[in-house]
Amino acid sequence: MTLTAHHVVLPVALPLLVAFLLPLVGRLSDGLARLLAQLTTLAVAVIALLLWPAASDGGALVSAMGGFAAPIGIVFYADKLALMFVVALAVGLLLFRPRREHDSTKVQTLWLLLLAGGSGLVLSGDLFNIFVFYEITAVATYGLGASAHTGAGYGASLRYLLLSALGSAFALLGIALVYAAAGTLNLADLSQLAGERLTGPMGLTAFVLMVLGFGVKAELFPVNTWVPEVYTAAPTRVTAVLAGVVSKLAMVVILRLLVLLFQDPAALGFLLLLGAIGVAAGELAAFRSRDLHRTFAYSSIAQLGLMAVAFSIPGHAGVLAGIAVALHHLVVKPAFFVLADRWRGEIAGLTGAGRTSPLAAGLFVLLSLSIIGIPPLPGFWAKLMLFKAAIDAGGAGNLTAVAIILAATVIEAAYLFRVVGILYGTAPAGRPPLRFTLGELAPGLLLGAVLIAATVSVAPLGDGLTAMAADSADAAAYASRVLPGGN
Amino acid sequence: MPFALPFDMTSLDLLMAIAAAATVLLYLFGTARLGGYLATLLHGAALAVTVAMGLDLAAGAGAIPSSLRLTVLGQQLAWTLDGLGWFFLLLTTGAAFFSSWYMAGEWGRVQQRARIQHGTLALNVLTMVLLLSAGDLLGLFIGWEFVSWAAFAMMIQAGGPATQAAYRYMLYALAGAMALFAAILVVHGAAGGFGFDQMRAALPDMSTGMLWTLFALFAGGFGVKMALVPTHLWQAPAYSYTPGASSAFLNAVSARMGLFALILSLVKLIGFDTLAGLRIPMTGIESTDILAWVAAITMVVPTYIALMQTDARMLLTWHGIGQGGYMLLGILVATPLGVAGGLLHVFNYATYQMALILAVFAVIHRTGTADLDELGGLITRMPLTYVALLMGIIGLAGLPPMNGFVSKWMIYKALIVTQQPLLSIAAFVGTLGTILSVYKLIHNIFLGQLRVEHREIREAPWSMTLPMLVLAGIGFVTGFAPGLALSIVDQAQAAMGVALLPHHLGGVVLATGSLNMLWVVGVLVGAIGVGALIFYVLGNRRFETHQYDNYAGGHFLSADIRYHFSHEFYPGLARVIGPWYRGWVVRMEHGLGVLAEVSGDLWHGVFRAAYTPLYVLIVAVLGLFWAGGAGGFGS
Amino acid sequence: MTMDAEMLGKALYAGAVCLVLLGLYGMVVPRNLMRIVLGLVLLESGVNLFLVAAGFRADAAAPILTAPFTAQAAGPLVDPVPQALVLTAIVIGVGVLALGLALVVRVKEAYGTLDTHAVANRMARETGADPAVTAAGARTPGALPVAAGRTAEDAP
Amino acid sequence: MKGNARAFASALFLIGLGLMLVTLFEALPFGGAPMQVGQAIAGRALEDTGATNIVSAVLLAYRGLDTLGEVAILFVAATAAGLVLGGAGRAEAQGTPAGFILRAAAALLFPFLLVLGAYIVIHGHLTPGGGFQGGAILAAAFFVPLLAHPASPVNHGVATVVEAFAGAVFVVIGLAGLVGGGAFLVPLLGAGTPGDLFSAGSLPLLYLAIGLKVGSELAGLMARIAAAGDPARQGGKA
Repeated sequence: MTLTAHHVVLPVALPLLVAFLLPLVGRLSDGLARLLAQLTTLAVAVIALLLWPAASDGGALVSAMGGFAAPIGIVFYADKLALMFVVALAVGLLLFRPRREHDSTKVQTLWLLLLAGGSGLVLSGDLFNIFVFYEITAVATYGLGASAHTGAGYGASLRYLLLSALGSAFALLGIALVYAAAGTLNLADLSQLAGERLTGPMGLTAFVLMVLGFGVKAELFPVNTWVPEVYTAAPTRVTAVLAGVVSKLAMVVILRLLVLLFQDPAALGFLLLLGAIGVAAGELAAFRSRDLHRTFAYSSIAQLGLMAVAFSIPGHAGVLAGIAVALHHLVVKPAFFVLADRWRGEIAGLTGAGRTSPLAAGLFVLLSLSIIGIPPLPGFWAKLMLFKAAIDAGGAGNLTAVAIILAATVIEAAYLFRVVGILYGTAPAGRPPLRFTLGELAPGLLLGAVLIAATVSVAPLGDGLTAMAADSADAAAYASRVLPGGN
Repeated sequence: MPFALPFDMTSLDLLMAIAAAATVLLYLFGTARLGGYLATLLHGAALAVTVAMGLDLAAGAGAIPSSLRLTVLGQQLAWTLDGLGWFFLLLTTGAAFFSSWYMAGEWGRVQQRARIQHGTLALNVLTMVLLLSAGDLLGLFIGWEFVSWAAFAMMIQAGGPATQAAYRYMLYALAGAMALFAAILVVHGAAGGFGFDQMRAALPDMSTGMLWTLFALFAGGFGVKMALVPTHLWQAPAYSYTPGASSAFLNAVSARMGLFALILSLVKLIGFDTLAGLRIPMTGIESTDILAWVAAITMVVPTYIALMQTDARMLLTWHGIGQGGYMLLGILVATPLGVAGGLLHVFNYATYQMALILAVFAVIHRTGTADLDELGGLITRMPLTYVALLMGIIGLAGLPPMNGFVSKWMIYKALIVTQQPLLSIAAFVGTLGTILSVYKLIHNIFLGQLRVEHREIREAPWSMTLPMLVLAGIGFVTGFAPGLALSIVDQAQAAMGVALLPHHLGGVVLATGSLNMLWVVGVLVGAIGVGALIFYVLGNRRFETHQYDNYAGGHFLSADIRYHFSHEFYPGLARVIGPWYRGWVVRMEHGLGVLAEVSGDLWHGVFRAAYTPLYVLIVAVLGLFWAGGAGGFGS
Repeated sequence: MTMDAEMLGKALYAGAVCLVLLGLYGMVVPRNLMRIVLGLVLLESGVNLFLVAAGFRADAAAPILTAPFTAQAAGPLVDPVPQALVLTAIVIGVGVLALGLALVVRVKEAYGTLDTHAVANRMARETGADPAVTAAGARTPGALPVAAGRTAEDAP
Repeated sequence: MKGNARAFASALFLIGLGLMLVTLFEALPFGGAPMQVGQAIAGRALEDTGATNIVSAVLLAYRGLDTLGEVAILFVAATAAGLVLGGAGRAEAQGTPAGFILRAAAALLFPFLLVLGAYIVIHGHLTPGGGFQGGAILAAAFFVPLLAHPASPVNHGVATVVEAFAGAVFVVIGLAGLVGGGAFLVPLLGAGTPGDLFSAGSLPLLYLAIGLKVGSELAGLMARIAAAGDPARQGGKA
């Protein structure tokens, strides 16, 4: 089958279709439903990969839903950035797929809906449509967050739901303001109108409201207070996907908003501020944390703050840095959570765990080194890109952010290597050793291998990302592809 | 990664290949029966290549490039070794050779994880090669991180207290690395790139504030590795708890990487002239003066802390910090004599400090302890070790005929010639402390009463005694013929752009007073000969006593009665130093930890709060308020 | 624009603002989770009201065509898009509300309380985190990394 | 923070927020919506889709994907609620029976609600109303008897089948456009005569699917939540 631009809807439509039918299949056989869902996820990844060459040829694939061209209908815009995140999401969902367990079909259905929602989030080129997909993603994660069936899970999920719904209301208000001011919801159309309609207090307010809304999932300060609770209380599979992939999707939305609608320095400054606070808050709270899950949750907040800082740097250098940080975190954090799954509870209780499972401890060290940013691991290059972009952009805000990140890196190393020290300590006698089965560790090892592969091929990878970032940061190209006739 | 073909290899390529191969091979086969000798062979080969490179450089080769080139994200990375790097490289490969030799025999066999010791040693060499030949600031930073983490890997292997010490080192090193990162970013911001030439070209246009920032960041970042006060707390424990030859290697060269990088950044890149132009307004204090005083404090304070140690390793490693101060001070004098003195001290220190550390570990190997309160009288049991240690402490104390005297003399002389009396006094005070404490070292280990449990102790095996004796021998030879070492120093000095110091085999020629060690040692040996003549021929009151079962004041002292005076060695001095010892630096470090913890608590509290919607509301209101202001409603 | 339309606009916007503020008050001040959920409903209604009001046009008809079935014959129409958006937003709100209520039921079952502070503390206890932020002095011994890193040798 | 202080601070912030929102809204031209897109849609909706209810045209054609998403959200919420509440309604229930009036009225209302709901669903493209509104009424039709007879078991099986197929039909209609080489959710079957029941192409079909899906999902959701309050109905899930 040859794929046309219109097939970019498949990553959304296919999982939706299967998800709708899954409860029926699940009545027949749980195993069949699981298989079907996983095949669908795989198919989405394959489709996104098949679309890739076409997207790189023309810059992006554009499909107008229902055949109603750009400003009137909803468009899907699949550039390499969007396709990459679709692939990442599908692979992540496959890697951490639900096992045979209670309510398997329901969890699997939510898994597919998460895939559909997440794909739509990055593919859609319409502001309100993005909001709809954001909500699909959000509601699916509320359910998954509670799927551990513990009181803490319900409580965390409810508090997350309330915060997220509050944010969504803000975001919707922001979208309403945009619509009231500009009369259109198409991002390409808006990017052409932004200069005259979305400046001044109206546009900035809309931006602030939307950032507070979409920032919930992107773990931005101050709407990230749900993160430690949910990441600790949810099943680790869910946490790995939430922290690893879903948060990035929301960040991509914020990136699109910034690039297309709000190139205002004030808007960028706002995001920079939130990002820098996020970095400091996340690392310090992680330093204080005494539990591995929580530590990683806070560290995730800090990493997303790093992304926000990167995206707030104008030009494609900032976008490149942000994407690099995102991809790095996408690989590292799920692997961390794989380890945290077995090493539950107090960190102090892990004494000697590294000696009983040396492979896991080695993986932990590798991931830690990369996330701290030690050359030649990918984390270093990502941070280097970020710093270079910030320094070249100049300005007191950027320089302060760099200083904060540098200081936060030391804190980060402090808490990660405190764990390393404990892992390699001497275990008290008489405690049953914590061992991983190979199956448990496999996703982590796979991600570790990806990290090493990325280290080796950092040069070509960097070139590819640079091209991708340059394209993603180009608002004019976006508009001209979506609105070919001009407007 | 385009690699050059083997027959196009430069000697630097060859060296990198050897070091990389050694890392892999030794990690795999370090525990094998002949693994240790393989290590010695490989490090010996690296040393030979280094020497060959030196001959090339001396013949006027300029700099030796590597074929290794990388382009990552628009950054070009290349490696080139010049005379300065080569000087430090020689120390590195030399130290690695002697360390691996020491580990090759019995030491390696009794170690639980010799393979890790061998592997990390080779890894350290590899990373140092990369650092020393870094061709731009980014390469320098990457090499710096490599070296820091390779040292961390070396330190943490021993477990137990070493874990804590290594952890603390890692935090300091990373903080330093972040300062360095900031520095290269400042350069990038001003020069548009990481190249050394780009930086030099941009220097004239930099504002004074930016230059001060650069100076502070470079000095701070690299100073951490040198353990300059107040960043010195990590070094002694970290180096002490590292096992055996690894510890000797760290002591001899690891901290010197900081000195190399300081010279590279401050002298080669920024330059003495620019630094001299940086003055604190309203005063005549130059930027280098500040650093010189930091170096002076580093010479004095850690030396006196060393005096109070009861662990032989700690005593030596605390001294190592102080000796670093001498080297830096010498270089900051910025005259040919001072720079040569500083660099020569780097070489000399490496020889005697390695000999000392190896000797102490030989004692630990036999007795199982380095506690100065638990040893004594080993001179009869381990005479060769004693000789190595004796020669080492003479060098450390800076007394003739050992080489430590030559370099220290040059540094004193340079300070006096440039009329810096206060710094000279600091140098003398530091040396006084050194002499006092090295006496404690040799007395408590080797002299006096032999402990009962050490009666059956044997001398360390030849695989361990030979390397330290050879090192001590080098220290002695370069002591009476410093010209040998000075011609090595010339390479570095030339690469730094400092005028060469005229020298000959026996010493230096200066207008204000020359030094000829051949003559000095000749006189010394003659004087000792006269003394010996008097002692043996005229008097010969020599008689032997038992080292246990003795008499004092008519009382019979059996072996179980401790009369060896080792505990609380300098009580009066200790009372004077005490307040310094637990001084503000420790409190500052503790304070930083508490600060991080308390701010962590604060944020933890924010995330734990039960009314987060309120936070969101507050931020939304502030954000809207700000949006209105920034957007024009406010104006 | 007629006077009436202006008054209507003011009333609609004022209503929207009031609903938003009431909803926010309901989310921020009460500690009972059920009330917070209800606050959310009010907030969403406010936003929806604003959204639909934003599409209003003076002197225009509802966007539903009658007999001759031509847009020209109908004269100016109110913007149909916000109406469709609001419909979507309402349904989204219903979905979130339903799930929220389901979670409220479960939380009540699990902890027997809906007080958000109490729930937070119970959750913290269950997941092993400290139930409340301790004062600086009450930490576990040896927790300070630097203090733990100090060895007997440098501070005897 | 003490409760009163928090309320006071919140009130202050709320007043501030209110004033700022009022300032913002003041700047918006009320009644003069820019209608960048709305104008164009109002002008061409009839030709494009054949629906006389332009809101329906927007909902199903121009913004059909939003609507699919909306259906999906209800589905997600229902699935998630099902996951959270466990399989409700299986156990032998013993709720308090309702009073006579409710029981009689429920029996009486059921057919009317059913007819009304169906009418609103299938006329959605012509008059105000549509799948969501009609679906809600349909859900009510099934929920009222449940209120009247709390003890009666809910048959989730039928609901699941309806739900699944209704949702799938929506996606399949959308995908049909792809098969023809066009875009997702391209209007099919021609516009027809405006005003006729069988007009507006595939729009009524979509509305039917939405109506059934929304109806079954809302009914299921309400039944689950109602059952969750009643420990006896929670199907063994404690």
